[in-house]
Amino acid sequence: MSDPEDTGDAGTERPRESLFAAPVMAEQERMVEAMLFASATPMTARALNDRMPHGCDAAEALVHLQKRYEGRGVRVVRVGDGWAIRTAPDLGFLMREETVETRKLSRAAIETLAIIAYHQPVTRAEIEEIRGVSVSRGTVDQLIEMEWIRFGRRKMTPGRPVTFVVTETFLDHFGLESARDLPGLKELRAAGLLESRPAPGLGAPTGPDEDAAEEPDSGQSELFED
Amino acid sequence: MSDPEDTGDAGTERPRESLFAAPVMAEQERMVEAMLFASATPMTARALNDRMPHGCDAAEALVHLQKRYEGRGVRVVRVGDGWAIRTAPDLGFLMREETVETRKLSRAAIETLAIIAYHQPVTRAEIEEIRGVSVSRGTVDQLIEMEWIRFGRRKMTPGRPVTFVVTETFLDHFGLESARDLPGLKELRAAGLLESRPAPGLGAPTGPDEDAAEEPDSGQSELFED
Amino acid sequence: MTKPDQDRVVAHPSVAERLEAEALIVDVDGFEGPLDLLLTLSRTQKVDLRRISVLHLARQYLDFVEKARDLRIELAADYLVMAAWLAFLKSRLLLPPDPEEEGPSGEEMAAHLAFQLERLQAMREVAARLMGRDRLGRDIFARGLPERMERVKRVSYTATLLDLMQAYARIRTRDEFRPFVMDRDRVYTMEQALERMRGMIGFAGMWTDIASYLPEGWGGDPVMRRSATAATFAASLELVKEGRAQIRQSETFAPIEIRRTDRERPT
Repeated sequence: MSDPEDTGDAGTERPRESLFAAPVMAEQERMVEAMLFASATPMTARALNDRMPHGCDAAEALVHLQKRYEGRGVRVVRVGDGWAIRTAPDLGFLMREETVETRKLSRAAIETLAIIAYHQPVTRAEIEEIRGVSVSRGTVDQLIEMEWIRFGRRKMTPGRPVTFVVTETFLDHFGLESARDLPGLKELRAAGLLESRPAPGLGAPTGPDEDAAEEPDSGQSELFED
Repeated sequence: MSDPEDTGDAGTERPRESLFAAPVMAEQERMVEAMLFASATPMTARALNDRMPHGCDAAEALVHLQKRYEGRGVRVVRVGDGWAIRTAPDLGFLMREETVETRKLSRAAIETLAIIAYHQPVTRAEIEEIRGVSVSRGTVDQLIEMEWIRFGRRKMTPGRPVTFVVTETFLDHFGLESARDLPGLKELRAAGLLESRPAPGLGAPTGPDEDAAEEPDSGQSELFED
Repeated sequence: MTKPDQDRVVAHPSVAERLEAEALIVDVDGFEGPLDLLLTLSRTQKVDLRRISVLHLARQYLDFVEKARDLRIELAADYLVMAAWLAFLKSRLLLPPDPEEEGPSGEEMAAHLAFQLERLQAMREVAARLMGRDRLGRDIFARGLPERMERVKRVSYTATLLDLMQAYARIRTRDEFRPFVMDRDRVYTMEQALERMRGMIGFAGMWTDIASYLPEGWGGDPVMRRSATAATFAASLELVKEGRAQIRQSETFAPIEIRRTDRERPT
């Protein structure tokens, strides 16, 4: 039952006097370990003892076991009157499995975002005017939550409406130095993006950087004229 | 164990992670320990790795962990592709309360299960040929319901019959690392009893479906060939 | 049960074996098919299955079937099929091989039957070994209190620069060709043109290019010019229909000219 190695330590503590000597402590520790592991509820020392052969001392075995698990991935902990094996608190993060599902932004969101990027700083009313439909609160909230847009300065117009601007995170995500690097209408058209359907062979559009380099003043200034 | 080399490796693979070196192996071992303790079902090294920080090597940590638990009350065991912690078999007597009553299997079900395990992937016709009687639907259904068998790939023989194979739950239940470790497998193979021998012309009549006799080579080899 | 020794399953000195043979008949339902029955019968030979006398086994089986018939026990069809096959096998084993005859020899057939029996026996043995292993939930235990692995699902939205530009392009394109939205500022209606021309036509005694009737400010922007031209032309036709004006075009693509009808003068 017991390993010869185990008998070394524990054997000195409890010499085997009789035929019915209790198992050596190392063996008792194994038993407690197995029971705590398999039990669906915390177990008291008494309950452990009841299952073990006569002469065993579950309380002592628990002390050894607890020490053995110190600093391990799981610990032997007291739960009320009983004992249980639990994950070490610092490893709780492993018990959470975070799955990230990537979804495309909705059409409404991407359009709103595009308008903010091209027209910033822009008020909600202006976005609605350009899109021709009202902008839902959820769409704006989503973009703010994604940290792609934020509130800009209020407009100095009646009502002092808030404006929206794009963020650093936005520029980062789209690989832009500034919102000015966004291609203007001319480039969009040159890239075939102004056709209602982009040509099937259309690869990546000409990078905004190149475009911007050729026509430094294109883009927003042109677009802002209305 | 706690190697700076590890960090080096991980660093070159994932340049962006270089600031965050993989945890030392002792720490990885703790993580694997915590996750295996927390799960009632086996987990693959891959699943473990997925939860661990970048650059970790669950497979290596598992080797260390398995060694650490040698001779203890619980063990780290391999179950098919997965790993699990299970109580040591010699301590089963302590767990009478946790004992789960397994449904009594009929003789037909036990034989069918053994045939599937040793001959997998095996078709229903082959099972019938070996047992000499038709396999009742209920028997197969019961084994599938217990999650001990499942459908395997179809045989590339006329009619493309479905095959049955045993599951990881089966391996877990019977304490097998893999189907290669089935008791007596080697002897059976050496005795030629796992070959599907076509009946010479007029074979002894067997199960209702005799198409099995046409099968040139039976499964076994596929799974157990080394 | 206690039938006298007129059994044909003779040559069994032991009472126990005789009883066993009896039991076979009574308990025919307990067999899992003919192969199982054959395997049970073969045990009476007390030899390794590899050295079994198939001929003897065939006789035992045929005796069994005979008995069942005597006792009016209805045997399932597959038992009878096996009986017919064994009878055939028996004859093949007993008669000297006919060189003319095709097909497998009696020995080959017997060997295969022995193989089948051995295989079935082997499967039974390993099944027993399998069931006797330390089993999960009986001898080996899993964690009694598995901790819940929490699954947190996070949705991350993404878009590419292409998406962004296409979206913007879509919006701008909508502005440029708005076929269904009447853009009142930039459309000159026929009603507007007619009203304007009604006021002016009375003074047009000379042929005049209808382009000169375009309202002020509508000549520059091509969209507006087109709209105004179309409206003015339509209004001119309307005036002609009313009999208040005449219209002409000297040649294809030449300017369209209009003047008031002379008939109006007398009025």
